[in-house]
Amino acid sequence: MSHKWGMVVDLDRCTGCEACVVACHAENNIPTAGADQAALGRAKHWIRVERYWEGDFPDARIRFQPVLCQQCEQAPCEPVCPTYASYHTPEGLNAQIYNRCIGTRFCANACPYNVRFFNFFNPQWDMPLELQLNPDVSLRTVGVMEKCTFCTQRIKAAEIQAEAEKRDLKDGEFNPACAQSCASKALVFGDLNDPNSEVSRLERSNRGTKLLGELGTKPNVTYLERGTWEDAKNG
Amino acid sequence: MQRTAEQIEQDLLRPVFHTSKKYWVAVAFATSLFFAGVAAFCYQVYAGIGVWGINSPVFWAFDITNFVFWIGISHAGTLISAILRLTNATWRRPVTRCAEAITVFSVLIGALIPLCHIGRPWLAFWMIPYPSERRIWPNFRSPLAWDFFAIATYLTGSTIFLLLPTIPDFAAIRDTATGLRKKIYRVLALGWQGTPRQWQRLETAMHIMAIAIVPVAVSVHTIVSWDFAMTPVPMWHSTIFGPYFVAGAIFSGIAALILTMAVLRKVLRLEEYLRRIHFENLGKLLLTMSLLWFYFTFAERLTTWYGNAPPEMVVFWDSIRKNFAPLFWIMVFCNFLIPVPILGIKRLRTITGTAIASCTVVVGMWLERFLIIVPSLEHKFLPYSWGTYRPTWVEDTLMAASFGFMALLYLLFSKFVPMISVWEMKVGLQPHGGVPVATAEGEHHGLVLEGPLPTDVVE
Amino acid sequence: MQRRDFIKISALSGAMATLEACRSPEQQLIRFVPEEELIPGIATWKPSVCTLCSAGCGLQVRVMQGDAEVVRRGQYGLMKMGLAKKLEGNPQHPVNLGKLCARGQAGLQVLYHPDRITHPIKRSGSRGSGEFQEITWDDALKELASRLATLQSSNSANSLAFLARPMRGQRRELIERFLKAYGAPPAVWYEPFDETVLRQANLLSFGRAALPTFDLRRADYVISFGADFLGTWNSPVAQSIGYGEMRQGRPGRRAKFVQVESRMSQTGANADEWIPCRPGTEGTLALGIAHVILSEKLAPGGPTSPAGSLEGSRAGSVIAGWSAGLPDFAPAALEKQTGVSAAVITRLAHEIAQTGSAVAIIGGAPLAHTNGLFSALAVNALESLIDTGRDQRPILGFMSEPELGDAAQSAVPLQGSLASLNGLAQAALLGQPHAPQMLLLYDANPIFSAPPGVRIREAIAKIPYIVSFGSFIDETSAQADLILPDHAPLESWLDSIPESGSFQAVANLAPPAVAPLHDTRAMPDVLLGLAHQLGGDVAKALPWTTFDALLRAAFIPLRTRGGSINKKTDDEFWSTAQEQGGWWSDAPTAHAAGAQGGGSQGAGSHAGSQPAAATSSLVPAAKHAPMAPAAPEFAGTPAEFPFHFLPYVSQAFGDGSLAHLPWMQELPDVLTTAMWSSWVEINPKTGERLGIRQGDLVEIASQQGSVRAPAVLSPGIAPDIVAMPVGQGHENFGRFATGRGANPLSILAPLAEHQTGSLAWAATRVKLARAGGPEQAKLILFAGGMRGFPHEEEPR
Amino acid sequence: MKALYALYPDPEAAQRAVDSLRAASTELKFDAQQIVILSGEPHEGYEFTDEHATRRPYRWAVLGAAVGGTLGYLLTTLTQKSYPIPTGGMSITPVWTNGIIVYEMTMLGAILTTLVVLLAGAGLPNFKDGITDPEIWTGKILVGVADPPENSQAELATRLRQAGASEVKQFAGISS
Repeated sequence: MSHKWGMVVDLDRCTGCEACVVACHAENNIPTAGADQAALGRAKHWIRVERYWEGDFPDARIRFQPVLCQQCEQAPCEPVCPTYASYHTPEGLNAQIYNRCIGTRFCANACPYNVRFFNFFNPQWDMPLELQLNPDVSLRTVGVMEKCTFCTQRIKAAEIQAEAEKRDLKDGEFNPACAQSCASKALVFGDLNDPNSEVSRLERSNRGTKLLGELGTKPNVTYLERGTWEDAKNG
Repeated sequence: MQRTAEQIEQDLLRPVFHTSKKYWVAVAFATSLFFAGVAAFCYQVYAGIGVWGINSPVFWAFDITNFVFWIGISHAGTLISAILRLTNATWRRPVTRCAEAITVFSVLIGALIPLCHIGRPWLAFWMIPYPSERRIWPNFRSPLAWDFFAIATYLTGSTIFLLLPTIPDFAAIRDTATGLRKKIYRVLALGWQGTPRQWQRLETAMHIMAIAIVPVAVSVHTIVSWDFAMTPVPMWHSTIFGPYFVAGAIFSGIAALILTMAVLRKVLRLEEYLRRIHFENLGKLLLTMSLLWFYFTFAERLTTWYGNAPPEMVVFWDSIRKNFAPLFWIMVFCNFLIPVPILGIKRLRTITGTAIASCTVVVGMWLERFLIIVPSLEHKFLPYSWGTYRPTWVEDTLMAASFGFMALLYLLFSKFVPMISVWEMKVGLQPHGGVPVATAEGEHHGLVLEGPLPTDVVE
Repeated sequence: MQRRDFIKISALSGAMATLEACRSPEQQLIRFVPEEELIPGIATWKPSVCTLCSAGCGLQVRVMQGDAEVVRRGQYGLMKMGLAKKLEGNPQHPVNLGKLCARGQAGLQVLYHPDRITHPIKRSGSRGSGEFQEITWDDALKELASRLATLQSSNSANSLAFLARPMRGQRRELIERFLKAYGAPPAVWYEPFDETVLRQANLLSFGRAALPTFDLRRADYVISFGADFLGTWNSPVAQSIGYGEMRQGRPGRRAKFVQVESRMSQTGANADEWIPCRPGTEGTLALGIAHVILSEKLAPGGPTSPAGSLEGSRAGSVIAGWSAGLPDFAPAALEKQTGVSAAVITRLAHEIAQTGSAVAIIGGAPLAHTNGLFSALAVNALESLIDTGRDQRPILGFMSEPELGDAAQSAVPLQGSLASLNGLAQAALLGQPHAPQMLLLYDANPIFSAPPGVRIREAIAKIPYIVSFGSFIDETSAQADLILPDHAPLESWLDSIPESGSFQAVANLAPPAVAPLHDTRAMPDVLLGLAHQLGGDVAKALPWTTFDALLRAAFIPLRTRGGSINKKTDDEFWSTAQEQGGWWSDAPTAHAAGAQGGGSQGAGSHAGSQPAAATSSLVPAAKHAPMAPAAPEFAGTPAEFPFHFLPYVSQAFGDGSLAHLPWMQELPDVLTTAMWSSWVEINPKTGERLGIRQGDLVEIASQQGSVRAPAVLSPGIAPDIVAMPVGQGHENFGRFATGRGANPLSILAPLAEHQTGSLAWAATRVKLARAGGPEQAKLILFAGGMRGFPHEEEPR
Repeated sequence: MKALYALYPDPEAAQRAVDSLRAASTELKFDAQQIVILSGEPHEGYEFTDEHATRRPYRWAVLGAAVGGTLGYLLTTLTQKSYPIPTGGMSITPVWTNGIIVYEMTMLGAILTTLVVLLAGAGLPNFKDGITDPEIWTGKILVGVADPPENSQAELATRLRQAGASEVKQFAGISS
C-alpha cells in the first residue's frame, strides 16, 4: 500500500516550547547562521513557531502556530523550477533535490508559506561541532535551496526495515524529529492513506483547517484550531 | 542645402574612418565599469551569493529588477523599427539602426543577468535542453524555461534584423576603404554586389523579419511578466501583468531610444539627419505610452484597492503610504507627471524636452520594476515571515556594470557600423522618398533633407 | 568559504581529520585502536541523563561511529569512536516519557563545543587575565593534593570552601562526604533561581520539603500563579505532556487554564484567560478566591468530597484567619491591592467550584518577593481547598524518594542559597578567622548570577587559591588558578534523583554514552583520587576508587525494592539499571498513590523515605505560627524608580548557563522572536510615553547599577513592569556568548525572601530611559510581523 | 572576370541601357544573363528591378515556421513523456505551458528560414571578385556586360553611351 505522509498540528496542544526547532536542527544538519547573518534575515529554521498577538493589554492574547513545509499536493514551488529540483515524490512529499538545484530561488518566491531556505554561503561548523552532524542527511552547498523533508531519511529507514521484516509500517512506528520531540503531542505525523492512523483520525476533526487553504495548494498538513473551555463544557 | 548621396556617404561613414580622443576616453570608462562588474561577479562566486543583500524572504531584488529593466529597454528598437517599416513611415530611416542596436545589446545584457543571479552560475547550462547524461530535460512548465526560449528567439531575431541591412553598408565601406579595413569589411559584406535581385531579396527578407519580430517582442516581455504572475504572491498573481509589462517595456524602450539618439546626434554630428521631426514623432509615441502606462497602473491599483484582500492591501499600502512611498511617488512623477506636460505641449516637445522626459522615464521605469518585485516579496501571506531588503555594494556594482557594458557595446558597434543605414537614407533621396506613388501618404515628411536647419540644431 | 573547506566539513570520515591533524608536527597523525566496537553507519541508542536542569529527564543518545581527533595519554591522534548524533527522551522514563525540551536537546553542543577546555590548565597571567598554560594531570593533581594536605595539616581544613550548583544525587553525596571527612564546612550550593521558598511552603502546607508534581492530564481547571510550568519551571517536559492531555487528550473534556502574572510568559501565552496582577500580590489574590469559595460554601468537586482530597489539610491552618473564612479577603477589598476586579475574582471562584478537579500552582516570580513564602502558603491553601479530584487522587502530589544505599542523602537543604553564598562572600571579604583559603568550583558561576550586592567578585578575588572543575571558562572559572576540566555529561557516569515530574520514585543512572573526546577527567574520579592521596579519614570515608563503584554501592539496595528492575543478582541488576537509564518504582494506582507518597500531603508526609538529615533545617509546621498576610517590599522608591523589574528565566538559556550554545543563541524566543540578543520587554503605552520605539536602545537603572538593551514593545506586560530575560551579558563564556547582550542579574538588589533568605529576584524597582536608536541597539528579530495583517485597519 | 560597363546617374537611363543591351544581345552574340546591373540602393518601379520580385520567401518562411513549431511540440511532449514526473498536480504534458514553447520555436523557425532563404536567394556569401565600382555608392547605377565578346566591344560601348553614359569603363578584377 502506498503511503501519503501528512501531519496534524494541534494549536490547542502547542505550547511554543520550540523543542521541535532544535530537534530539526540536530536531525537535519541545519547550520547556525550566526548573529550577523541572522540580522540579515538568513537564520534557517525548517520549522518555526509563529506567534501572533491579538488584542492589547490587559486582554492581550497570543496565538502560536508552528509552520513547516506543508507538503502541498499542488505545490506552487514545484512547477516553477526549471530543472526539476523541486520534485513531487510519489509519497506526496515536496522533495528538494539538492544536486539538481541551480539556485534560481523561484520556488522560494512561489512558496506562500516561506518555508524554503537558501544557502547563501557554504555551511560552516567550528571544530569539533561537526562531529555531531547526522551522516544520514546530506549537507547543502552554497547556492541551493533546502527545506523540510518530513525527515525523509527516517521514512526511508523505517520503510527499508519494514520491508526487510516483510510487514507494513505500523502507525507511529517512526516520527520526524519535530513530532518525536513534541511533549504535548501538538505535532502528529502519519500516513493519510491509512484511514485508521491517528493522523487521519485527527485530520477529520471539526477543528481542522488548512494554512492558507484559500490558495488551493492542498497541504498535507492540517491545523486543529484552539478550542475553548465553553465549547468543551457545552459538549 | 541639398544633401547628395555622396555627402550622405561621407557624413555617415565618417565615424567608421575617423576616431576622436573623446571616443577612446569613453571606451576606457565603459570598459572599466564593465570589468568592475566582472570583478564583483567573481567575488560573488568565490564568497557565495550571500554577499548580496538578498535574504529570506526577499530572494529577488536588484538582480531581477535589472533583468526586467534591460529586457524592457530592448523593446525600443525592434518593435519601433519593425512597426515603422511595416507602416512605411519614411521618417524612420535615420532611426531604425540605432534602435535595433539598442535592442540587441540590451537583450544580451538582460540575458546575462539571470546567469549571474542564480546560486550556482556554473550550472546555468542546465537550462539548455540537450540530451544530458543526467537524463533529465528542462521543466517546460517553468516560466524560466519559457524565458530561455523567448529570449533566445528574440536575441536571434533582433540580431538578424539588425545585421541584414548592414550588409550593403559594409559593402560600401569595403569598396571605399583600403588596407586591413578593406579586408575586414570584405568578409563582413559577404560579397554583396548590389544587383537588383539582391536588393529585392534583402527588402523582402526585412519585410518578413519585421512581421515576425513584432509578436516575438510582445511574447518576450509577456513571459517576463509571467515570471511573477505565475506565482501566488500578493500583487504578482495578476492577469494584467502581460500587457502591463509589454506597455511598460515599449515605454522605457522609446525613452532609451530618444536618449541614445540625442547623444549620437551630438557625438557623431548627425544634426542634419536626426532632426527635430524624429524627436517629435518619437515624443508623441512616448506620450502615448506614458498615458497607457498610467492607465495600466491605475487599473492594477484600483482592482487591488477595491478588492481589499488583506495580503494584497499590505503590499498596496506599503508601496504607496509606508516604506516604499517615496520611491513610488518618485516613480509616478518620473513616468507620468513630468513627461506628460513636456511631451503634451508642442512648444516643449523639443529635442532637449523629449530627452529630459526620456531621462525621467528611464529612471521611473527602473523604479517601477523594483516596486513590483521587492514590496511583494517582503510581505507575503504570513506576517511572521516578513522581511526587508537593503542592497550591498556588490549589487550596486553589478548594476553599474550593466550600464557600462551597454555603453561599451554601443561604442564599439558605432565604430564598425554606420549608425544610420546609409543605403536607406539614399532611398530617401529618390522622388517620393522612395515610396511607390501609390503609397505616398507619408510624403510630406518623406524627405527631410532640404531647407534651412531647425534653429534648435545650430549651437 | 570555498568548496574545499566545504568538502572538509562534509567529510565525516577520516579523510578530513587527517588533513586537520597534519597541521603541526606534534600533531602528526596517529590512529588509536578503537576503544569500542561499532558497526559503521548503524546507529545505536544509549541511555543517559539530562543534567542541564534539575528536572532529571531520561535521555537516549544516538551514537554512530565516526572519526574524531582525540587526545590519549597526552598524544593527539585519530580514533574511530562512537559519536553522539542526537539526544531524545528515554521512552521508558517516568518523568519525560521519551520527550525532551529544546535546552535538553542542545546538550549535544555542550559535548562538541569548540570552546571546551580540552586539558588541565594553570593560571599563567594575573588573576582573571584569562591567561592559562597547559599542565599535565599528574602535575595538576600533585599540586592540588599537596595544597590540600598542607591546608589540612596547618589545621585550617575548615578554610576549604566548595561552591557548586544544587544537585540531587551521588555527586552531591561524594562532595559532602569529602568535605566532611576533610574537615571542611558543607558545600555552598548556589543558583540564582532556587526553589527554597516553595520547598519550605510545601513542608509547612503538605509536610513535604519538595517540589510538587502535577498530574495535569486529569485536571479540569488549572489556575497558575506565575509558574512558567510549560517553559522553564520545575519539570517542564512532564508538565507539557500532561498539558497536552488536559487540552485535547480527553474527548469532550477540555480543561480551562488561567494564568496570573504581571508579564505574559510562554506558559501564560497558552492560557485561556490571562490575568495580570500586581507583583507580590498573587497570594492575596489566591486567598480572595478562597474567601469566595469558603464564604459562599461552594462545594468544590460537586456533591461528593471523596477521600484523599486536600480538604481540612494543614495547608489552610498555616494561614491566619483561614478557619474564620478569611474575613479580610473579600474580593472588593482586594481590587486596589491586586489590580484584579472583584467580579473576576468571584467568577474564577465560581468556575473553579463548578469543575471536577482543579489545581492551583505557584512558581517563579511570586515566590521571588520578600513575601514569597506567604504567597506560596496562600496558594497552597487554595490548592488544598479546590483540589478534590473526580477520582481518588488529587492532582498535586509528591514524588517519593528512591531508597538508595547509605551513600544517599538526596534532599536539598532549605537554607536559602543566597544566604549561604553571602556567608561565603562575607567570610572572605571580612577576612574572618577560617576565611576560605581554597575554593573548589563546580558548575556554579556566581560572578555572573549573583546580585552585585553580594560582592562575590571581590570576595573570590580575596581567596588565595581557586580550583575549577568547569568545562568552560566562564566569569567565575576565569578567576581560577587551576582548572581541572570535567568530562562533558555524555562522557561521564551520570546519576540524579528527580524531585518532581512523576509519582514514581526515580533514580537516574547512566554510564558514559561516548568516550571522552579531550584530555579531561570526571570530577568525581578526581575527588576520589585526591581522597586516596590525602589518606586518613578522607580515604576511609571514600573507599571507592572510581565513581561508578560508588554508584553501584548506592544503587544495589534498590534491587530488593521491586519496581522497574526485577533481577536475581546484583550484577544483573546493575547492568539492567545501566541499560534502562536508571531505576524507578511501579506506577501508583489511584489508591496506592497515597502510600507511594505521590498523593495527598497527609500520606506524603509519612510515606516515602524522608531521611532525617533532609528535614533538619526545617521549621516544623507545628511550631510555625499561622502566616499573616505580608505586603511585598521593593528596593527603590516608586518616585525614583517607577517600574518593577522582572528578570525571568529565559526559554533558551535557562539561568544563563546555556548561553554558550549556538543552537540556543539562534533559537527565536517564542514571544519576542529575538535571537542572539537580549532585550527589554515594555508595554507599548509605556514606550509611547517615554518615546521608546521597538528596537530602540534603552537603559534600565536600579540602585545597584544599570544595563542597556534593545526594547521590545509587548502587549503582554503591565505598563509599570519592565521585564528582561536572564542569560545574556556574559563577559566571558565562549565565542558565541561573550560580550553579547546585558545581564539583568547585575542590577538586582540583594533583597531576600524574609522567611527563607533566598534571593527575592523580582523585588527590584528600576527607572527606564531611551538611550539610543536601533542602530546602537542591534536587536535581531526572527519575525517580520507581530500581528495578522496590520494594515487592515488602514483607512481606504 | 572582365567587364565593359558604364555608370548612369538615374534609373531611367539605366533602364534605357539595359533595354538596348538586351535588344543587342542576340546580334552581338552574348547572353542576356551576362548583363550586369549594380546599384548602391534599391530602386522600385522599373522593369530591370521589379522583374526579380517574388513571393517565394514568404512561403518558405511559413514552411520554416511549421517545421519550428513541430520541433517545439516534439521537444516538449517527447521529453516530458520520456521522463514523466509528478509535478504539483499538473499534467505530464500540459498544453498551456508547452504551447508557449511551441510558439517561440515557431517564430524561431520562421526567422532562421528567412535568413537562409535570403542568403541563398542573394547568392551570399560569395567572395569571388565580382564586378564592382565604388561610384555606385554615390548614387550611380552600373550597367554593363560581363566577359563581353572581344569583337563586339566597340558596339557595346556606343550603345552604353547612347543610353546616356558619359564614359564607358573596362573592369579587370579587383585591384588590391
